[in-house]
Amino acid sequence: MYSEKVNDHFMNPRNVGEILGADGIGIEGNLACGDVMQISIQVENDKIVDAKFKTFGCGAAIAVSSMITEMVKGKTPADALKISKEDVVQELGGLPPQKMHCSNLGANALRKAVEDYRKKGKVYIA
Amino acid sequence: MYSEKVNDHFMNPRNVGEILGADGIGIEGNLACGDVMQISIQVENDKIVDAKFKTFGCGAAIAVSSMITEMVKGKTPADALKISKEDVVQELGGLPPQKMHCSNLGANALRKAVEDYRKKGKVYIA
Amino acid sequence: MNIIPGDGMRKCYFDYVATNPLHPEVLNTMMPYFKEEFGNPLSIYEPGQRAKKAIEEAREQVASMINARPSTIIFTSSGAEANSFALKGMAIAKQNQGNHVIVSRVEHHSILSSARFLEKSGFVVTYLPVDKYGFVDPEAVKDSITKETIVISIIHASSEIGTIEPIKEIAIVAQERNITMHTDAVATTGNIPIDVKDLGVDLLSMAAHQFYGPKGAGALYVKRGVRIVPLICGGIQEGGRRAGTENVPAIVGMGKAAEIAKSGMSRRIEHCKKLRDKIIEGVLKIPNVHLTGHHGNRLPHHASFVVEFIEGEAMLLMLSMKGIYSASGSACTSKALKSSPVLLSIGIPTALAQGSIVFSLGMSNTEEEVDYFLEEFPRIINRLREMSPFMKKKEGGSKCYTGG
Amino acid sequence: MNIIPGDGMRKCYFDYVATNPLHPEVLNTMMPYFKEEFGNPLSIYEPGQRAKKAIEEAREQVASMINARPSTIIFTSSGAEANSFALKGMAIAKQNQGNHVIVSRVEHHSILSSARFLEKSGFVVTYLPVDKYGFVDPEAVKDSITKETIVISIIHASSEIGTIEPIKEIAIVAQERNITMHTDAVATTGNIPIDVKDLGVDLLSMAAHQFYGPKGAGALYVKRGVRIVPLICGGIQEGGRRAGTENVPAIVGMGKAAEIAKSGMSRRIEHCKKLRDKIIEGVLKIPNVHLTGHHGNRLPHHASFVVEFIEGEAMLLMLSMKGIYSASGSACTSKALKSSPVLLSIGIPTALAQGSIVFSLGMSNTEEEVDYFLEEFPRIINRLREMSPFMKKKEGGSKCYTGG
Ligand SMILES: Cc1ncc(COP(=O)(O)O)c(C=O)c1O
Ligand SMILES: Cc1ncc(COP(=O)(O)O)c(C=O)c1O
Repeated sequence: MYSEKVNDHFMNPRNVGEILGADGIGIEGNLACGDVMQISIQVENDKIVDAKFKTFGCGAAIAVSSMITEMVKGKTPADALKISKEDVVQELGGLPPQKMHCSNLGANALRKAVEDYRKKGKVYIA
Repeated sequence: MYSEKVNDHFMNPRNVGEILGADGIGIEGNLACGDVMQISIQVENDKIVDAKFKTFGCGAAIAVSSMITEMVKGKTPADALKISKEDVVQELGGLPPQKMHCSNLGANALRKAVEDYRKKGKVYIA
Repeated sequence: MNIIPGDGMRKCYFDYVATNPLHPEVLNTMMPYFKEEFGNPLSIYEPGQRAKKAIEEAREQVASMINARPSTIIFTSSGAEANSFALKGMAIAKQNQGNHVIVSRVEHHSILSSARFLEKSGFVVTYLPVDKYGFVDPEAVKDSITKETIVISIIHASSEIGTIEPIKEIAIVAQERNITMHTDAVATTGNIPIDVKDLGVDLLSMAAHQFYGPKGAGALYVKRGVRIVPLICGGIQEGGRRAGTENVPAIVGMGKAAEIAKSGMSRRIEHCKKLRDKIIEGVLKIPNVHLTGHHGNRLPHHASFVVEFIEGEAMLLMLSMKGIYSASGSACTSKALKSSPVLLSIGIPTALAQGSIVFSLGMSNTEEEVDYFLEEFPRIINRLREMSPFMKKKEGGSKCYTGG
Repeated sequence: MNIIPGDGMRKCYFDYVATNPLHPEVLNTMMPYFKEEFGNPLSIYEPGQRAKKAIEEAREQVASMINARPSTIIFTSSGAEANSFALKGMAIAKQNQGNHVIVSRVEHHSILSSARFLEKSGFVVTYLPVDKYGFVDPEAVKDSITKETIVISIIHASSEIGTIEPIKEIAIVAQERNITMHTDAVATTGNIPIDVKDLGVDLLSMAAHQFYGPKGAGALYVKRGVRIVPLICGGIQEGGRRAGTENVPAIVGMGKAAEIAKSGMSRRIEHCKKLRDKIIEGVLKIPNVHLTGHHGNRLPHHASFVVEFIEGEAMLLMLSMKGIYSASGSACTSKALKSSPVLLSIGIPTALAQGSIVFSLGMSNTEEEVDYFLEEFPRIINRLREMSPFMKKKEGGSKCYTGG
């Protein structure tokens, strides 16, 4: 059903966990729909130096979380916001049609984490 | 579909034809329903000494005609009238349910032949 | 070629319209799905996904045979299911737009009976007459259309008389008026080239066992954007349009059969046509025998006749005793004990319709078989005519046959 | 026993409710009908009649499994077809007597969706609630009956929660009021003893692929004298009640599977029950995992759970990577992306329903497989819980599960 890349990120997820004292945290999704994603980021010198996730959801949701936390590391918060759901899907080698909403969740959780970080005041306007 | 006896009487029908100057002729059935049977008999000394048939119809109709002309030979006209459709079916080793009406045709054609014979005046009241 | 086992007697299977033997390659393709590949296509783990993939491949094969997109193919269990699904599903989907349905008098039972179901549900059905060859006139279709007309269903070819209908012309009439058009192509698909885009129909029924595929697999083509209400409800199989655990081996077999039919079609047609023409020529030499359906515009593997003075089942039986297997539309062979409405619709009187006999051919048949048949058949007709009470009265000429 | 091919990794097929592998003896019985015995059962010549005979023998075998007369068995292509046929066919046959239909909230999609079709056609449907085990209360059935009630359809056992319904008690209620009673016994037939006379139902659905028979064969039992309107119209097959060229090999296979199921039932039940109980005992040792359905009164081969804090599809996938194949009623595994109505109906909150997982067993499964599974499953749950944002907050106790 899933691409090899998805299966790999699902079975060996990168960046599982929660950053203690994170600079930004974003949560997206709701239980009724089946998926909830939490992404926490740590920012230093306008660079996202660490990102972690905790996800309740299906294989695609977990793979998306793993992939997006990988993709975001090393990026500026501003560039992180430019990561689209399509980018994530492409990096994962595609997702089944009924699982495309999971990629949406990932991008949204990341956006919320960045917004949370900016709200907290450590913002560098790009 | 048919018993061996039916197949035999169909493939090797006895008494096919028409008795020239028959003492009695009976015709039963109609074309729309698919079967028409004609039985002619020859009577001597209150005994049916010969019987022949011509039949337009399915395998069962032909087998019934063949069998009933066999059964009737040697009988008195009165006894011939006692041959029921059930007797014919039994002699044939059974007929499929949707073919039972063929046995009816046979008994009726024979009855008409006997009635025709009686009408012609050669009657011996039994 | 003896495809039927038996007592060593020659067997000529001349009843391909009843059903086809399975192509050995088709069976080979099916076999793994009876064994280790038994997963349910809905299951998300590997064995389920492999079954799913096999079904989707079959869908592509079937679609390719009729020049359609894979997503337009809904698998069913038979031609009759495809027909019931099509007629009822279209009519119910469009019941807000009108209540009038048009079919012809040469439709298969599964269409006629579905039409009767619709009548009981408040729809109005026109049963279009046909000419002596069985042709539906596109002009008559046009004339029978009312403001209420929502659906037209005309058979592509009847397996009783073989005549191929002018579906393309009728579809143009339907299209111009936004009426959904279905054709029952069960007898034609896999046997003659079909291109749904060229035909112009919205829906088309087919059955695998009519082109060397397995029993238990049929399909309905439904053009993109055409709405249909499910017949078998529930579930998400077949895009939510046909529920039930998929018959994976049969579907896989239908796909393979479609692929083989497509690539081998012209060879098959040539083979069958030659034998068919030989049968027609030979049989018409027998006095008081008439071809039914059209001479030229008919199924390439199909020869049908009415024989005067005798009855169809008796012919069938005598032929079968000689190892020759055929079909008849006589009342005696129908379990309903009624003459075939198709034969009556082309103007054959009831009595003569009793003498119906149909020979249909396939790749197993040979010229030698036809020779053998042409030797036996006149004898059989003679034997039966000798038993017929009508023979002497009408010898030398047909009194009751008025058809083509 | 490895019934699934692969990379040499151990494979545990724990998804028998999805579909069964074919019993090898069943396949052997089917094979001739894919080869030389390809005749159409309607044909009156020998090869056709042999096919006919084979079907009638299968009918006897299926009838015997449920203690019915052969003439009460109508073959279909699937359980879903039998269900659609039953519900629509009964309701339409009795529409002059009333318009009210009663079903439960734990029905299969094919019943629920047919019920919705009937609602659109003007019928009124009551969807009966169930208790936390999934039981329908016969008293509630009685209370919901109106003067308009014509049909009751209650599932024998749901493949999602395994609970076996009190059909006999409900059938008594129906019988007393002359209401036609159907049960969807697709998940039970061939797996537990069924006697239609004892159950007292008028109609009963089954599917061969649920008892080691082939896909593509199901059946509907219709008690003598009960009228039903055909779903697949036309033709004279199946006593005029289901048209379409019969899928002879599949029907023959269903017959053989029924015969084997009948003779081997107690052995099968014993085998599965032992493994099932071991699974239930082992899985319930994991914290925050709950059995769904009833403990005692459930399918002998069925163990179903909800696991807190994690989602079903993720469990399925991780299990499948370990070669363990199972099912889930989570929203993510359904193509509709909605939680299983059956789980919601037994009072499980949406969030917890996401953690649904179902294991179902068969003759291929062994104690070693269950041991292997019981080793792997807690690890998988742990891994997923480590990823779960809910874990730390709720550790040590269920906050949201209120069911049984
Ligand atoms: C209780 C129940 N009813 C109906 C069905 C549908 O049967 P099928 O998939 O054979 O159409 C199933 C499917 O397994 C089932 O479990
Ligand atoms: C023209 C036509 N339509 C429909 C059918 C029904 O198909 P099936 O027997 O596969 O249900 C047939 C049967 O051969 C047919 O010839």
